[in-house]
Amino acid sequence: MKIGIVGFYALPQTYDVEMTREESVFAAAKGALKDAGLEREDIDTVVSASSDFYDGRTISSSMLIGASGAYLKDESKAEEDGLFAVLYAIQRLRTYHRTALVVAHTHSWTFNPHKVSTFMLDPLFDRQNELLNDVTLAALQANAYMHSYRVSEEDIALAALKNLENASRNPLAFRRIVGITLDEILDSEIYSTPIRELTMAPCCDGAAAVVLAREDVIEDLSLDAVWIEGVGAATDSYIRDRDLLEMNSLGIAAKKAYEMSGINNPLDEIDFAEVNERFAYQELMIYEALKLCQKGRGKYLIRSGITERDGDFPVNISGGSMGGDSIIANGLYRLIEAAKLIKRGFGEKALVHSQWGLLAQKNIVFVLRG
Amino acid sequence: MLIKNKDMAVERYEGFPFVARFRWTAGEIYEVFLEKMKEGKIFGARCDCGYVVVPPRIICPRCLKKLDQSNLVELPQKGVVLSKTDVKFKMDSAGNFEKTDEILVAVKINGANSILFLKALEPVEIDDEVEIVWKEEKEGIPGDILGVRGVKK
Amino acid sequence: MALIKEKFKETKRVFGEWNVGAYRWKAPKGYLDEFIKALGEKKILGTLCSGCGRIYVPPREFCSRCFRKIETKTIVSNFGTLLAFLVSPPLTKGKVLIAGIDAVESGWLKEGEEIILGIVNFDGTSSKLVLPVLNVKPTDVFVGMRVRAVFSEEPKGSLSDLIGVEPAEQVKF
Amino acid sequence: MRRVAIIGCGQTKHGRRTDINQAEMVSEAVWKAIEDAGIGIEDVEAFAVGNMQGFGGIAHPEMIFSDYIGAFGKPVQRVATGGTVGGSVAQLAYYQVASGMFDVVVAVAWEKHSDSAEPGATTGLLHVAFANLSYMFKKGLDMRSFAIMGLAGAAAGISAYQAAQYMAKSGCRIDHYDMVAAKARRNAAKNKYAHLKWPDCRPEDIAKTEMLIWPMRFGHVCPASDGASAIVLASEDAIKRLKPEKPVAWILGIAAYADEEADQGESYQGTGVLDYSAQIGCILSAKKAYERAKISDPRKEVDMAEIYAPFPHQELMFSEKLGFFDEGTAWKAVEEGITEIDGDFPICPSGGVNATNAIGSSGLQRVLECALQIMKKAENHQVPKDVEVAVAHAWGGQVQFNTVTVLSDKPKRW
Repeated sequence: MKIGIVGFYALPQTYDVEMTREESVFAAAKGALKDAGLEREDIDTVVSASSDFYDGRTISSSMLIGASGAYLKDESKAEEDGLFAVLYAIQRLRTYHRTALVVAHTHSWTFNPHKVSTFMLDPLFDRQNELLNDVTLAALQANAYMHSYRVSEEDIALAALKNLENASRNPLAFRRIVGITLDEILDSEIYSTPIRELTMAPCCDGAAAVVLAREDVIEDLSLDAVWIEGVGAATDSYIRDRDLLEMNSLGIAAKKAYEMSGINNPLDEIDFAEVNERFAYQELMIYEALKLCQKGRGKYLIRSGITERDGDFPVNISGGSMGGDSIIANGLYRLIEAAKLIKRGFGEKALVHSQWGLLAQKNIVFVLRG
Repeated sequence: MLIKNKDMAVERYEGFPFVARFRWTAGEIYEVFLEKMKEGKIFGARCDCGYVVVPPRIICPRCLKKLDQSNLVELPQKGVVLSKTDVKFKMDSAGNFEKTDEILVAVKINGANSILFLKALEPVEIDDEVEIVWKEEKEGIPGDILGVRGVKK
Repeated sequence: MALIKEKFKETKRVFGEWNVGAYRWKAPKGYLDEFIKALGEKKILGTLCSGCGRIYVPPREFCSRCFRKIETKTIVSNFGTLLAFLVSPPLTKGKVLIAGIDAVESGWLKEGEEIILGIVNFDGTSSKLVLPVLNVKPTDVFVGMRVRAVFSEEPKGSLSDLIGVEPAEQVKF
Repeated sequence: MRRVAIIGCGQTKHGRRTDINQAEMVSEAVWKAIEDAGIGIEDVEAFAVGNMQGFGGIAHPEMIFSDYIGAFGKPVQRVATGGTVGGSVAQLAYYQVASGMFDVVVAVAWEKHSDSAEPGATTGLLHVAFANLSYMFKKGLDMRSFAIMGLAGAAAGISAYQAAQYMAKSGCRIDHYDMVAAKARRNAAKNKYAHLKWPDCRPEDIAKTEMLIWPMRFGHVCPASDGASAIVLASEDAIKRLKPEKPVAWILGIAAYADEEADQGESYQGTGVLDYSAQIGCILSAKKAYERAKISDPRKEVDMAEIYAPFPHQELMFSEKLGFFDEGTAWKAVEEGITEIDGDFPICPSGGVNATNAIGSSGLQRVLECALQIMKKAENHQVPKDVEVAVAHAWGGQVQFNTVTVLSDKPKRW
């Protein structure tokens, strides 16, 4: 029984937005319903996504029931990237419910998300090391990857350049630098070698929502839908017992999504992708884990221009996370950008990815079809 | 579309000063690891499947078999640098970035499978051999390890 | 036989923290300021939802029931009904610790004082407030009692300008 | 929609567990559940996890111990809904299997309160309202008002108001609260996993304890326990494949309706909940869960219930909202001993949340305890009567979330 995306709305990503948390969630939920041409009473179930450590509130959804449209609804709250809330909504739609509203948000202004990443470290050992956080861990993975596959800083800067150029054209992006140059990226401030300000995603405020429906409802109400063909998710080991050179869980998640949607050769059968590259070097590793190219050859995919917006397999036409990382809402921004492009006829099939946890320990992949 | 009317601004407010304190329980097998650190020793746990996990724990990461104190093994003080990074910013307790100039490394202790993330007290490169540097007065806490330094060839 | 207290081996601990006070948040501008200004004028301000007519006190920006923003502000009655109440035992030192400080020793609460906490619904509103019930003995308080708001004589422009409620005229029959 | 059953249950001893760390605690529950189910870790396709991360100070702890529970390469989905989280995790696991996406999943929920330096559950609960309190201080809330607010205590606070409102409506007396608390302590003494055990506790023993704020005594307050609960859920065809002969507990229907936050909105805005004890969410969840389980008369068709009641008045209040007793009359059933472990309608034979409260684990523990009763594996606290249908309830959030799960010894009731 197929599930379709029938409406969506994403707020422009900003920092220190002139809206309260409730106002952002309300605007996203209201917008998605309006886009779907539905009212709150047409929605059977609501799955929100937020996290106590990012919102600075224990039970962070308890004061958003009204704003998220979940009042007196059969609802729940996923406490990780919004795409996991979409996965949970799909599971609910295949059981009792006919329509679902998913809304996710994070206001990075509330507390530095990079500091929240240190709370994910093993408190007995790793958390005692004040240098350890998501940025320095990414720096270690980047250096190991560059060392093993002779990848240069420029290869990574080219991936960032592609996304930053795309972001400058995306009205919803947070970081929009018109006329960005490779040198500007290579000279930007170093946080932890080789990670620089312009080769890592800027944390920002964001809120987004999507409305999902079962195919029978979509037919009855003759709604315009983007179909979810396949989904796969997987978890990796904790950072201490993992191979730094591999994105194991992304490979497994992609394999599941491909099998579910009958895809054997992603590069040929999929038209474009929206991925969550929290750090620019990760986009190269993501290409490899998605089986778009061989291990260590992600740099050639970048240099060949295949993944440029006018290439054969455009990746992150929206600018991806280089354009802004609204943490819990990041996955929904990727999903919504892909759905928009499909509805504009930009492509028939799209891949959407997001990650969660230190060094992308969890990954989730969707395959969409127009 | 619902456009927030321009005059509807927000009022910003801060939290009153409160730092929640935690005292995470070590558990019996990790307690031994901490006590051995007091003696300047690094202990891991070797599973029958050959995987050596450090710090030691009760489930083997590879084959998920149960481990206990009988699996404890002392590990050498030397290891190899898997990766390193020059850290230019770290964060204070409130999450503000502050400039620094320190080195962080991912080290595989000889004979162990797990990676340890430690400070490097001097410049090192990937594949360099390094050794653990201990604090003078050790208290049986992770902080007893100051970091690693290159092994002079 | 009394309560069984099972003990477990006490193993070492590793310490850490979470700077909760370093977070910051946003509130709808003016909502609480106008509420407090009204308290200074011995009035109670709420917001009236134009969809369902519910009045929320203190003011609320969204009506969950109608899933809409509330636009209208309105002054509500200073009178209400006591839905339920709680009574503290006579307060002594060491009984109430607030963030580690003894509330009686520090003078915030008076020795031997019995505080009555009332759940009050002001007439015409859909909300309740938890406020001290003043000027009445615990034995004379009852559910359904009519009460009236008590305001500070020298308002300081603070939430505490609404001190509590006291009994209003009861029906005598 | 496929039929789903619980085929294995595992939990740790709940108490002040200063002997094990959070990873060890969670993995103990998971491996016990897998062993009880008689399957291997390779049969488990996905995990449903949850806890109230603010209490233990670790963000997304399941990421740290993914290898402790054999989660490598498998989806791990996390939900968090306050005190209801255990119930929400069990329901997530139900949806994972009923949707046909997975055949066998493990649901685990836990809490490690003793890792927090502040007493009991203060950190997490204070932090629910910390932002509002900060705003109220900024708006001139003086220390006397703050102290008065704190009189009822962070956790007990809202529950104390609820106890007063239930008493005002039902006409029960504080002695009935003492009876329920005594029953919880007595039943817990028969449950090797429970925390507060008082073998022959009488209501008078509870009545002697110090009055915190009328109508709440110290003896009414639940402990802050460390503990983890885990259950293995399997689809009908997986059960045929894995363990055709052993008893299982089928999940007939579930629901989780949310009400508006009952005390304060964001930044001290008002809310439209007049009565903390109204619990509309519980009424709607029960109605929908029974509808899905094809149960029309809960008092007759249900044999027992595990209700999430950290405080005694909540067992009375929720047993009415769940349709077991008429509005405002549950306290009579307690007087008549109907809800005793050997009564006509046992409630919380395990001792319930009043005797054992590891906030993350408690909600899932209710589902687990119902499954144990149905599978006749509750050992010393197995209820004498035959249990065919049991209802597990969890409650939390700002007194507004309710999950209701209906379990049975048969795949369907019609």
